[in-house]
Amino acid sequence: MSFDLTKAETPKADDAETETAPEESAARRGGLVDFLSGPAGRNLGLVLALVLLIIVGILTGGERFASTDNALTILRLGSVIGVVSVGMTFVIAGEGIDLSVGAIVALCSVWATTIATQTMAADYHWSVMVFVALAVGAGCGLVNGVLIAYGRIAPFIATLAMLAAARGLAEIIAKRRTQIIRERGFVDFFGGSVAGVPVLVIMFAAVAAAGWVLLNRTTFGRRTLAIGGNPEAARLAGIRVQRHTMYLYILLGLACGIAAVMLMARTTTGTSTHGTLYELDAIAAVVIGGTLLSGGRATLVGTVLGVLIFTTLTNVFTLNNLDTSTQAVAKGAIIVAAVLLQQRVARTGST
Amino acid sequence: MSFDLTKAETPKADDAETETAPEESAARRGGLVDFLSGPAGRNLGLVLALVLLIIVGILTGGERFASTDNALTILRLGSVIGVVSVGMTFVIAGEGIDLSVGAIVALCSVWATTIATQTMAADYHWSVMVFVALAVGAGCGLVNGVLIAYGRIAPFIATLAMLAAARGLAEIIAKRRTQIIRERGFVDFFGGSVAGVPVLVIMFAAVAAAGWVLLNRTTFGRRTLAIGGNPEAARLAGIRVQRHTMYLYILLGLACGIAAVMLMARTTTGTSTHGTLYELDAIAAVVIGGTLLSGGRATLVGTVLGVLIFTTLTNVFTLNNLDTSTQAVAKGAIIVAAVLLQQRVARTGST
Amino acid sequence: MTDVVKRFPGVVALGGVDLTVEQGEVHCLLGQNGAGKSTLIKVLAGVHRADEGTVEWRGEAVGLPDPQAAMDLGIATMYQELDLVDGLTVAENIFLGHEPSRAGFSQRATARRAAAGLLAELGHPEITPTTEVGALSAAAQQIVSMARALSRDARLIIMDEPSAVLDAGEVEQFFAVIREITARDVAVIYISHRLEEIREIGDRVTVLKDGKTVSTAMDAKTTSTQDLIRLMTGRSIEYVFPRRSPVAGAEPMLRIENLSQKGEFADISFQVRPGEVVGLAGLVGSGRTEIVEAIFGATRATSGTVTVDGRTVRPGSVPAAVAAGIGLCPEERKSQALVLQASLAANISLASLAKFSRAGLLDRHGETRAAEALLDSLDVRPRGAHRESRTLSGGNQQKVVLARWLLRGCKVLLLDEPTRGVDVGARSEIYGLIRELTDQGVAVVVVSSEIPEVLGLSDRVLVIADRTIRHEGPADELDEHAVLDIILKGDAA
Amino acid sequence: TGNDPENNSPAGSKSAPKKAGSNNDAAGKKVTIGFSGPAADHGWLGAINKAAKDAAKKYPDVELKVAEGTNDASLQISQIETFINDKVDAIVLLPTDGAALTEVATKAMNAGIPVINVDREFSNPFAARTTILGDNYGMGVSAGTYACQLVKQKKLSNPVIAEIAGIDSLPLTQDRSKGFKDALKKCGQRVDNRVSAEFTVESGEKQASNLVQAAPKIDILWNHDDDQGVGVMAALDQANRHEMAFIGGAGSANAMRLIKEGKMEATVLYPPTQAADGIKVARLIAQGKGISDLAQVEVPRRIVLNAPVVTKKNVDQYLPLAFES
Ligand SMILES: Nc1ncnc2c1ncn2[C@@H]1O[C@H](COP(=O)(O)OP(=O)(O)OP(=O)(O)O)[C@@H](O)[C@H]1O
Ligand SMILES: Nc1ncnc2c1ncn2[C@@H]1O[C@H](COP(=O)(O)OP(=O)(O)OP(=O)(O)O)[C@@H](O)[C@H]1O
Ligand SMILES: [Mg+2]
Ligand SMILES: [Mg+2]
Repeated sequence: MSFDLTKAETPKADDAETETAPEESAARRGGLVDFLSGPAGRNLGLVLALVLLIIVGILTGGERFASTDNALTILRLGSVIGVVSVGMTFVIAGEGIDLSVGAIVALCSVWATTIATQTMAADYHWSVMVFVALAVGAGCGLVNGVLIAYGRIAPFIATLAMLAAARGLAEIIAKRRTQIIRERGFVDFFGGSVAGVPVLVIMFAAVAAAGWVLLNRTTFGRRTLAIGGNPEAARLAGIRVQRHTMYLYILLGLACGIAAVMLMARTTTGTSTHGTLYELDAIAAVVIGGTLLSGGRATLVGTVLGVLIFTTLTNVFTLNNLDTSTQAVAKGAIIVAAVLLQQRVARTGST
Repeated sequence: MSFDLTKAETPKADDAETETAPEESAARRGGLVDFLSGPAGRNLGLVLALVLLIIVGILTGGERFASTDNALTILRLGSVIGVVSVGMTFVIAGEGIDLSVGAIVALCSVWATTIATQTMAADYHWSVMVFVALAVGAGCGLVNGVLIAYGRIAPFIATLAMLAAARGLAEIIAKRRTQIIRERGFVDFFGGSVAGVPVLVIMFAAVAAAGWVLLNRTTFGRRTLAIGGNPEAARLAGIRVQRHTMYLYILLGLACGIAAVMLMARTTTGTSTHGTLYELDAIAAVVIGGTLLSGGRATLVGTVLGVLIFTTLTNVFTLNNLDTSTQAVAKGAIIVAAVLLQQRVARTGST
Repeated sequence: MTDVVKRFPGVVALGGVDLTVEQGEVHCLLGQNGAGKSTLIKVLAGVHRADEGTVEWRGEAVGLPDPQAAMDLGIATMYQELDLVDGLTVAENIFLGHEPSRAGFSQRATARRAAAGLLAELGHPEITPTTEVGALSAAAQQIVSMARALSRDARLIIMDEPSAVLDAGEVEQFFAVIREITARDVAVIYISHRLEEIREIGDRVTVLKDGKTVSTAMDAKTTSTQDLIRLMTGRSIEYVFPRRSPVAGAEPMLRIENLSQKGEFADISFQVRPGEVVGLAGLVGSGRTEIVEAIFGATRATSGTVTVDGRTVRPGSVPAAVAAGIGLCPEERKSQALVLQASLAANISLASLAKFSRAGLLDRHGETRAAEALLDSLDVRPRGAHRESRTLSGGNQQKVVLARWLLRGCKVLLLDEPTRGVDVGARSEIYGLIRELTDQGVAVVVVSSEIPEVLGLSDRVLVIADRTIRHEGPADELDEHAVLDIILKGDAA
Repeated sequence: TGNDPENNSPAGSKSAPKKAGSNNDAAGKKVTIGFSGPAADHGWLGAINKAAKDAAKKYPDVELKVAEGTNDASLQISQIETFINDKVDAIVLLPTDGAALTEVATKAMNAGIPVINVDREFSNPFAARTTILGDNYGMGVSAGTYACQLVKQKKLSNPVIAEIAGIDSLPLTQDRSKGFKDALKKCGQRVDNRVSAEFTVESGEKQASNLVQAAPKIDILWNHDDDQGVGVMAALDQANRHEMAFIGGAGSANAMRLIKEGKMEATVLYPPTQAADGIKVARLIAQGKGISDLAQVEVPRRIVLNAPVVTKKNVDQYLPLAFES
């Protein structure tokens, strides 16, 4: 069960808390203390890794790295995969996995940019395209959810099937063409900025914040963790595990829809090649962030940090004009180093 | 009886057996009966799926599908990914995962075909190349194993790092060129046939058989399943869990080395693009075969059937001239159908 | 409930059970391991669907399709297997499934306050509602389970072996709570293998045997122990400890010197001679588990040595300890001892695989034969070495763990709570088994929270309190009160 | 001019090409052609596949078998083996990796099935009956030469030249980059910033966003592929960086429209009609015909396509040929 996992990660930290402040009443502990002693503490290692990366960026890139423009570039880059990762955090927290996110993003982007949709968008409003993307995403998520929760197909297999099917369907619909968005209103809205902050970044921040609240402050989030940690116990507690599991995949499907909208705005296109390898990127960000693949423990702050680490890494690489092969080797080494660092910090913090 | 195959699917069979013939002594139960009442029974659903696929192949392809040549083509194709899948079965049985298999195959193939290696092979014997491929595979597996078992990095993350690093290294070594094998002895040996059966197919069969014995008939296999099922219990029973986990990754690395040799023989090249997406293919074959991603239960017969199903599917598609996108959609639908069929069969069999 | 039948593949877990529970009573359910008690209450709680039979609730027939339906009726359940989610906090676990919330947002402060209140009511204000449950000891988790059942405002609370992980003091406290809730006309179904408890708290008793009711609604106070045991087991068992045989004055088999572990225990030294049983008595949380785990090398002691048969054991290594001849039956069967989806044979042979290995190949017939023999001699039910250990009842699982070390053949056997959740019949069998082992010269260390058991079983007793040894002496010089006195006051007053 | 692949209009166009005294397009013996190419995971390969299929559709005497597009050499080998088992009349093969498919192509040739090698060349000339190549090195040279012209024209003293390559591990990318580098060397220039994308719109956007941060000012930018160029253009728009001369590659209709609008400087053609030409040539070989405008009786062994530069001046001439990606 998840028993061992609890202990493996941070039992000590928890004990310490219990032991040093046993009489501190629950009610007295404010939200802030709670917050700091929770995710933030555990994410210290990640923050450190990110800071190190930023230092390397400044040392090697100087001005070019440390500019506002570059920071916004990193954030914009991270925002699309970030939204997917937020959704992925929920599915993984509920002991699932979704390999089809990239394919769903592709299908959403294609469906929302067909001539039919664009014509309708031109006639009414560009929000039609947004609506189509979200609906398609939610629909794919629903199919995944039903197959997994009610069809009892292993998530890995069900979403692998969706990966093949959704990308195939996207190709059929788009006839393998890149569909360019003619609707300038759409591109201008999502491509714009509010008070200097790109709309995409605002969307990512909003999704991440909403995700954090949903995970940590609602019954939905707690039940998700319960299902991920011990599905049998969750069932015994009267939670409708199947229905809830289905919701998780729909949620992720919706996140893919949002990501598709963002990607469409970024690239001004919809195509079946969008979202390639998002599944690996998103899962990697979530897992390096500290969410357990075996479910039951999840941190959204960690996920966001994970996304930022990966995007900053790419940015630093490009600034340094590294060739792709060296990048790949360095990336592998850095991932391992970051995780070891994170562990070391967690262990030191607890003694 | 092998304990992987003992229950989840058809507990009735076992119980009934126990109850109706409790006095039947263990010694009297022949190997064949054992075999049939075990894996074969449980893999019935998969066999059925494969048979259906073959029927479809015969109906649509007729002669062309049902020929010996075509059967050998399917088997030859399946043998490379099949060897990787056999190794993957062990890692997954031990509650691990390895995303780096494709990259390791690429690195092995590149390292074994460098000018230096080929010169040495020309001077001594082509088996130098085989040795190099196996050694590189085992080395990569060792790194994975040490990081996971002793470094306590989550398998997903450690092997993701290896995926990036090994492919990057392969590109650097090969300078992104495709390295052609000049050593005809190598190509002729592995590309040849014995009594009409291609050497590659024989190798796959041998690896699968050895894997089956290792998993079901040795203490190594027992320990693997125990670790996958409950690592803490295995530890408290005196099993060296860390060391054993490391062995599992080395084993898979070796399998990747063998696969690289086979792929080199098939393509007469070593290149950094070999083995692309093998990780997904291998995991899919293992999981659809009935091995649990959560560890502790594994079936090698299932894995082999999984590999055959996927390769036959591709073959039938090619014969039927389906367009690629439609193929992808059909593939998704067929995967889901196969799993649902498998479940249905298992359920019917048990009542 | 009338004529309830529940079949599992190959097993008829319930073959026609009748049970009537009145308002405000404590109805005890007795039966051997595997008799079907847990299955019965799971049917009642909506976890399993009965194949046959009817359930009436306040005079009306009801269907119980899922746990929610049972909870809606007012049936709350504390399951035998701890049913908590480790990653969630105490408060979150207590209110899981019925969180105080407004528009989907959980009101965490409210939940924490309510949880703190419930825990205080149960006499355990020291359990903080914000602690993660996975970090709590088994006893504390049981209290959380109880708080959760209470939080449901139920009319009937089912308790499946709640006292198994509690010590004497805590059981008392627990009973006080039960008395309080039954006074409010809430009914309780209480399952336990400890007959003394039944006498103390129970009103009426129903006995199950092999999935059938053999006798129902007997008076809990007056029915004689002999009768109860006979109804449960079909034979009479002398519910006594086997006689001790004199220990030869040989060299100690196990010698512990100055064993310490930072933050857990300090300065533990004792010896066990071949054929001797040494008991560790103490309250839950006194650190006994940590001591035996350190001896076994499962955790690394900060200082001190462990010597077996004159040879020092490499510290912090389980394989070294096993090679030296030490065996451990850990405290938590499911998470620490058993590979649940593996067969009994595989579980039994797990520590002795080398025995069945011929050039790496596994002698499966030999393995099965050895396992069958042990299962027979331990009377594990249902039969069959190839059965998945998951499907066995708790007591039978414990026997399987013992069988593992019997097969291995140990010089030193460490038993952490060996009879937790084990029925009277099996219990006396285990006692007998321990004596058989000592007769063969094995040195045994027993940890148990039941003081009478420690006293009855051991030759010598170590009383552990405040994470160190407070008293050492022959078992027949102590009684339960003396031990409690030592623990509480630091000496045998 | 009949069916000379070099000057043929895109195979996708509706009307059959006008002929000058050739009867090559007249229905002949029924032939089965197997086609196998890499996964159509980007626009240019999508266009390749489509053009091939459309070309086959025009001939009632051609039955085309298309194998699942794949980037796995091993899988592609099995597809060719299937074609051999199937005894098709000719195979058109766009290999994922030329060297890796050489062995099986030789096997097909030995079995008497002519193999038409498209775009990525085999390591052994005897593995193919005819080889049709786009000129990747030449493409780089064209782009580099054009860049040199620009440097001279605009009198740039110390220009920043950037390159957005395609998938770096493909030989064709390396050839393009090498050609670019060699041509630049001739006028004393070199590539200052280089990133590689994956031929997809998304990767183009991503790499370009990072690139414009890495280089605060760019004078000339060569992007290998016009489909990924859509993303590059989006990134440039987003960053409001249009100071550079933006040169594309492949020659998609999108790119040519941008050239017409003046948003792009030029693009280097890399026609996606090679596979379509391959089909046509395969048909001719299988039917024992030659190329009608040539004096030879047989189809030549090697056809290398040209890589011209399309600029605002000549874009109208090329736009009708361009592929929609
Ligand atoms: N999920 C299951 N699958 C198959 N058999 C089961 C399952 N659960 C219980 N059984 C079987 O049903 C019978 C009754 O088990 P149950 O757990 O109800 O016993 P119990 O009386 O609670 O025993 P204990 O006192 O040891 O807890 C046993 O034979 C057990 O092996
Ligand atoms: N997983 C854990 N994390 C943190 N503290 C723990 C954990 N398990 C136990 N403890 C604490 O360690 C101490 C020893 O607990 P433990 O239950 O192991 O003692 P014990 O003497 O073996 O008791 P018993 O065997 O009767 O349950 C207690 O204070 C307990 O609360
Ligand atoms: Mg029970
Ligand atoms: Mg204990």
